[in-house]
Amino acid sequence: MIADLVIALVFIGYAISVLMGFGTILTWVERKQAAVMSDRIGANRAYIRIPFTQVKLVWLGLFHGMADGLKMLLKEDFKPRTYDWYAYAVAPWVVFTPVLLVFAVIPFGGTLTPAKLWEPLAAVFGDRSWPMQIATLDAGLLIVFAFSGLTIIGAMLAGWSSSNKFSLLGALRAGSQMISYELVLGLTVLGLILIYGTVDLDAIVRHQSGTVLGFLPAWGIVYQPFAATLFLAAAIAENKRIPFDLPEAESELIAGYFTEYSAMKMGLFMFAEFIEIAIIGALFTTLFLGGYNLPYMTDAGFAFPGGAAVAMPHGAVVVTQMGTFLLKVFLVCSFQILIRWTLPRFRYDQVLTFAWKFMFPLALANLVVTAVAVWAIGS
Amino acid sequence: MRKQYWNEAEMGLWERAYLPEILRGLAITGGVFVRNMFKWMTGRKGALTTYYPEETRWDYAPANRGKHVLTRRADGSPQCVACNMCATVCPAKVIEIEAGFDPADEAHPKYPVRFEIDYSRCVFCGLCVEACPEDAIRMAKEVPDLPAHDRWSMWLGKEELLEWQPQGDVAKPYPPPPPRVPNGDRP
Amino acid sequence: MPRLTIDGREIEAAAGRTVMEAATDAGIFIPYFCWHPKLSVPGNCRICVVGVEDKGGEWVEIACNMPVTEGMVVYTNSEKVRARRKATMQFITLNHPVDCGICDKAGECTLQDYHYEYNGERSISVDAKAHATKHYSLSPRIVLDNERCIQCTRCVRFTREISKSNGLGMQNRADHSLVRAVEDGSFANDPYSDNVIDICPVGALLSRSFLHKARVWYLKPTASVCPGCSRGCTVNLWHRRPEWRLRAPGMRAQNETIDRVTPLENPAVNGPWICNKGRDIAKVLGRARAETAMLKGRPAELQGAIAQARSLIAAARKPVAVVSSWASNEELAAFKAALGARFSVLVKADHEPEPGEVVQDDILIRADKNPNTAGARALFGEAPLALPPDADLVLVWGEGLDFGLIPAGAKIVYLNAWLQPENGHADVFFPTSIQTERDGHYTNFAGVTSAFTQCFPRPAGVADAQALFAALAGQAGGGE
Amino acid sequence: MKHLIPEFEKMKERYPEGFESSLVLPCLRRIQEDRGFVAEEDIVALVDYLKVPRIQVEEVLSYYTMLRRKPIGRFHLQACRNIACSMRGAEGVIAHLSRKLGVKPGQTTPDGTFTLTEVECLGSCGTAPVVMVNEAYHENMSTEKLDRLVDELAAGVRAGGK
Amino acid sequence: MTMPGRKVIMNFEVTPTSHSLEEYRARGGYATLEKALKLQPADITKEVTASGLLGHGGAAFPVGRKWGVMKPIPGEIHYLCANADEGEPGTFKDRWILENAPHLLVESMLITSYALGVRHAFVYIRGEFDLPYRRIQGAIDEAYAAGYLGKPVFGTDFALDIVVYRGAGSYVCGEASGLITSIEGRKPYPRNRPPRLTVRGLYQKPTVINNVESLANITGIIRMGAEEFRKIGTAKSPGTQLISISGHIAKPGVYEVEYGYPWAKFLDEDCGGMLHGAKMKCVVPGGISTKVLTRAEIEPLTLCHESVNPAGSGIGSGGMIAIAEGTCMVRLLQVLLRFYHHESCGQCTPCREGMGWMHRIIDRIVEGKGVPEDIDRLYAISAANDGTTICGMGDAAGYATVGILNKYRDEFEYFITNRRSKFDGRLECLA
Repeated sequence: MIADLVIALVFIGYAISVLMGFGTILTWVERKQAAVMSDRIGANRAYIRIPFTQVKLVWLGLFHGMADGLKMLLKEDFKPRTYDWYAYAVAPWVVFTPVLLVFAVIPFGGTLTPAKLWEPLAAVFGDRSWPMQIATLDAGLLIVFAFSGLTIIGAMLAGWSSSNKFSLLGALRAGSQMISYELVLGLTVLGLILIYGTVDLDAIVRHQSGTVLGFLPAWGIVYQPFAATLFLAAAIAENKRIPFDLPEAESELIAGYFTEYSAMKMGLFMFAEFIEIAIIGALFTTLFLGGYNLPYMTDAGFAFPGGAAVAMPHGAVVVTQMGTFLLKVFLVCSFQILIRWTLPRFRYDQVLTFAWKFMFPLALANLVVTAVAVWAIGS
Repeated sequence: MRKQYWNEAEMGLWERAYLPEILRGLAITGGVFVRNMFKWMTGRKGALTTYYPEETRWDYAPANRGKHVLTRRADGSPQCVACNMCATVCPAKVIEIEAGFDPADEAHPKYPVRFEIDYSRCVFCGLCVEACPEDAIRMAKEVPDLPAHDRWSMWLGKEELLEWQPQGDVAKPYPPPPPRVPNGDRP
Repeated sequence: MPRLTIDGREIEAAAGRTVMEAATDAGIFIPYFCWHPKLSVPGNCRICVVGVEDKGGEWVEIACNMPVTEGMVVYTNSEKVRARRKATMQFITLNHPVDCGICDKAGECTLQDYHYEYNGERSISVDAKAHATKHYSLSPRIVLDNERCIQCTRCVRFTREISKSNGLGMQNRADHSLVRAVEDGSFANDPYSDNVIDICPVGALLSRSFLHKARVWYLKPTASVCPGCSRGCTVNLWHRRPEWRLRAPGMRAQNETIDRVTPLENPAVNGPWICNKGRDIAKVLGRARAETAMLKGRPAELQGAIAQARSLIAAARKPVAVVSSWASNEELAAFKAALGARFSVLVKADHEPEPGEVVQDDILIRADKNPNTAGARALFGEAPLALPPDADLVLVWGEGLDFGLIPAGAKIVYLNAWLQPENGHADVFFPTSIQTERDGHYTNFAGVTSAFTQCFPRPAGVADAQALFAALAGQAGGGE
Repeated sequence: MKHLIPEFEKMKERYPEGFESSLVLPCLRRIQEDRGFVAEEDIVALVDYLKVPRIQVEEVLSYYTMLRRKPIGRFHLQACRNIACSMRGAEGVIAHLSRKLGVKPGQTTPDGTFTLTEVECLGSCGTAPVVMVNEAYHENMSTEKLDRLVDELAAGVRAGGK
Repeated sequence: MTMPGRKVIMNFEVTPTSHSLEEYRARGGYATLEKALKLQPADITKEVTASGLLGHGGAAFPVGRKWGVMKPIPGEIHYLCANADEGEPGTFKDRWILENAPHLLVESMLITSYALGVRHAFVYIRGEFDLPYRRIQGAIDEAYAAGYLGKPVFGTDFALDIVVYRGAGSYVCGEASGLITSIEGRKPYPRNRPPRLTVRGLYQKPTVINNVESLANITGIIRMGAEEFRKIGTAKSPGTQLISISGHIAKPGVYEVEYGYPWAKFLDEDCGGMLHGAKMKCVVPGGISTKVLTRAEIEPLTLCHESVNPAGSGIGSGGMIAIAEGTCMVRLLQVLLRFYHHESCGQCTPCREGMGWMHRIIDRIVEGKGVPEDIDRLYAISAANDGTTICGMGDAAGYATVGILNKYRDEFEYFITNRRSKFDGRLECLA
């Protein structure tokens, strides 16, 4: 029991630091990547001076994130004169917390056997193994949808409680957009569930560890490329980022539902957005990119097609798997940023039309085709 | 009925399929990203922007209107004769000149005691340069470190304008005065 | 009266008048440099040529020396005239340095105007310009630039015909003639010498005090009256235009100074001239100002001082007022209306002639160095300035009264604009506005009333005398 | 100048009443004959005597070429350079004089004996070229005559005679 | 100089003493004065008017008309000035009268003063003239001593004072109004007309100013009578003209020429032709302010106003200058313009600036730095000076310049193009 608790705490600590780290680093990546994409340098002004010297550490502008955080913390917290200050105060947290919670069900590695890492640990942990996942739940994917659906409430609360027309309109937009794409999101994932026959994310990942046709990794994206595309698009829309960032529209609605938020409250919204990028990355990785799997890799080491195999110690396997997961997540995040700085945004009507008239039918079609295929192959 | 615009894009099927075009766009921006990233990683500069002010551009257009320079005569005194033409023509009225009188210098008896430009209001239009009859004020193509912490420190005075010489010496070779036709003035 | 036709307009002019005078009277403009309505006609600039139609066709001659004759037909802008004027402008600018950039006259220079109007072209000369003395000190007040001089001799004639100092002359001959001051220095002692600066049609004669101080288009003239003596010459006070105010740090004060003083032509008083003292009146008006009310030398709020003065006035048995001869008619009238009945009123001279000053002459300068003695005496009588020994309250208005004359023990209420030691000796002291800070009228020795106009805002803390008297009277009247 | 006042008084008699101003020029000429030039004290005295504005005297002095306010050499050689004289060789005459005296036109020899001046027409065109020595015309000059003239004058000075 | 034709002035033999009162009286001097004093003043004016005498100062204004303007007003002061300020280069005829016939002038001035009601007369003599001054001053002193001047003469109540006023070196004093300004003791600034000097002249009083030669003719006119005088010369130019000839001529000097005398003959025979037998290039007819005439042009002309004026020039002051072939006209004009620049009084703009300008231009041309436009500039300046100046000096310089430019433009163009003179810059006539 103690061992379970320790492991859970370690995992939770790891998850939080990963998410926070991603949230922080993505602000920097977003800036820098955008700059590099557009032939610029990007943020590079914030520095830390080594005390009593003139040496200034710039470090490629990494400290901008820190400066942002400090700024948000120190700024005056303007509050609108609202009748619903409780909702106003709680809304950022309602947005922020579910985003963090989603990560609880996502496997960020294979199995961890502490005794294999270091002998003395066997005293505490025995030779038990734990899947590297905070909550090993059979309903994993459902939990994901359940929590991510909560952020809509946060956005609506924020918009409503700000007692500002722009905020309310922004919140309405956010709400309708998120609900619409939530649907698409769900439908796209249904195909995978049909194939893998489970909603347990760990099981889904393990399903993806093999190969297909002898050489292709058995990733979701190989089985469901179409669904992968739709999923990513819908997820971005869910996160309200370009090209679907209609809830925030400076020229029409200022900052949308969080117009009236300032200082760290506003920071929470922003932070939630960046963490959500990471969450989307993690989900996409888990569902379509094989999670922590590297192609041809097993819990014991590599087994290449053609019989060659490389055995690895457990510690190396664990680290490789965790690293693989993080790398995949990072790449997906980076891809999202690439999309954000590439595509022009939609008009608001187009956003909804796109969801209901284009993606929804496509997702349905994909589901039907998948169902037929699974039925045919299975029978 | 939807309004037809004269510049409405004509899209073929491929373009209307959306996804390929998106991929093409991503390929373009991604290509730029990869190329620039490669440059950065190999120690080159993958950006057009400059690290201002540590790094200033060397390729300002020659016609760029940067900060003002007061030119000097060969002896180092300002070329300016304090005629106030620049101050008069200035649309933002940012130039203030106080004239002095030096009867000893027969060729240039009027000189600026005070020549100040308020850069907090200057619009860098260059009319002062056009108006100057003496080629005493120019605008260097370089842009200097102008920002300041309060508006009063954005008044730059004669000394600063004279000494700021990004292109080195702006002393103008001044032709020798024409031979003086003797007159009946008593010696 | 001969009738003549100028540019197709038939006009009538008195016999003996010249074409120039007739045209000027009729509002037809003929250009001129050397001609001046108040001076003799030398006819040397040759710019005022007009065409006269004759049997033999049109011939050109200078208008300033041409008497009108019956049936004369004059053209001021014919082909021939234009050609002549252009040629003359070419001559005039031949050796003129055209250094308008550093010339204080630029902007109000006849030569500039005419150049645009009648020439507008570059010089056809390719030879180097003849040089002459660039800065010749004509007197301690005036600098002469011989290169700019077009030798119209207006200045020379002014010293011969108006100021009669014979201070200037043309020396040498041909194109190296030079205006020079007489060597015994009598020009420096000419109290009207600065008028030559105004009548100089170009920038040859420059005032040392105004030298390079400002371009004239930065300045604005405000009609005013010279307070230097009881002649009350009308003058223009030139000060910075609001749109050209200086903004640089430390330059604000310059926006509210009188940069120069020029005569404002007034046939009834001074004609087109004023004396040098009038030119320097900024020195008098620019002295340090008193800006806070005081009670026995201690700074006080204006309202408190008014209350104190009211109680003093109410308590006085024999109040005497000594009014200023620098006060405007409006202020004097306000005093009379408000407090005239309560006080016995005497008029004092604020300023006495200073050592070295020309006390009086037969041109303009008057012995009484106060602008409004006549106005004050008209209201308060001619009584000599003798304070009754039993006066127990003396209201002194303006500077120049020896406080030793005030009976010991008498309370003193003092109104003065300047920062002076007496201010602290008064029981109640009020700082008042000066001429440039208010509108008003002065009446000169001959009874001619001239108006002056406000140039600058009244400094904070300085009282308006008219309002002050009303305020003092409110309580004083009520107390009785 | 004071000692000349009786002479001026006599001169005045010839003039009509009110012609004091006219006497400026004759008086200045007389003063210059007396002193060789017109000094500051002469101007002051003349102004005082004639009661004319001083500026008039100064103007006249600066205008007329024959009047001067600075002393010059004992012999004033004025060589005409106008048209008729030039056509008969005045330029050579002046150049020769200049060489012989070692001074440029307008200058005085270091010993103060000669001052060489170029002047415009002296009204002796028929007998050109002409050189005026103080008041006297020397006409039809040639190089030889010039040499002789200058030598004679110089000899006279050396002998101490007039 | 001997010269065919009738004489009015040079009608006696010049000897070292011929200028004295004694010899003048012996020649019949002052007899005419006695005769004149018996006439009414108005009759004298009438006689002079009838004689058709033209002024000899240069403008050829009829003397009678000038006198006629000045009506003698009793009680009003009038002045007479004899203009002996002979400053025009090439002119030295008055000097001859002053040196050799001073009493003729004195007598003439007495007659004129009587005619015009003048009590005070002036002889304004140029400052450089020393001998002429001593001669005229001597003659006046003699006349005072003899009682012709200073007190009533010949039993009438007419008395005259003559003052010899010496200039001090200024060409402008030869201009009538400049002259009177100079007599007033000021700078000789010419005055604007109107008012005319005969209305407001010296000290604002009516003043008549006549050339010495014009005045010298008066005695002759009164002596012989107007009718007789008119027989001399031509119908339109009665009398004689003193011609002072100089330049490249064999026999320079003063000649009295009867109007209507053939010009070419005068030059070739009476004056002995050109110096060193050179060919004649042109001639300045009457002082440098008249336009030059080429040899070919003067061939058909006679020496009288009606003949010379149509040729575009004038007899002027009779100061003739003969110019031989091979003389550089550019240098010649330089000398002239230098003179005009030096002598401009500086009062009015066109002359003050124009003279210096023209001088600078011609100096530049002679230095070899001329540009083709300079010729146009000289023309333009001359044109701008024509009739725009207070006195005639601006016109005079313009005439001289235009006269030479019109006829010798090629020399100027040659000089400007080749940067050197066509004739080595020569002014002298080489043997």
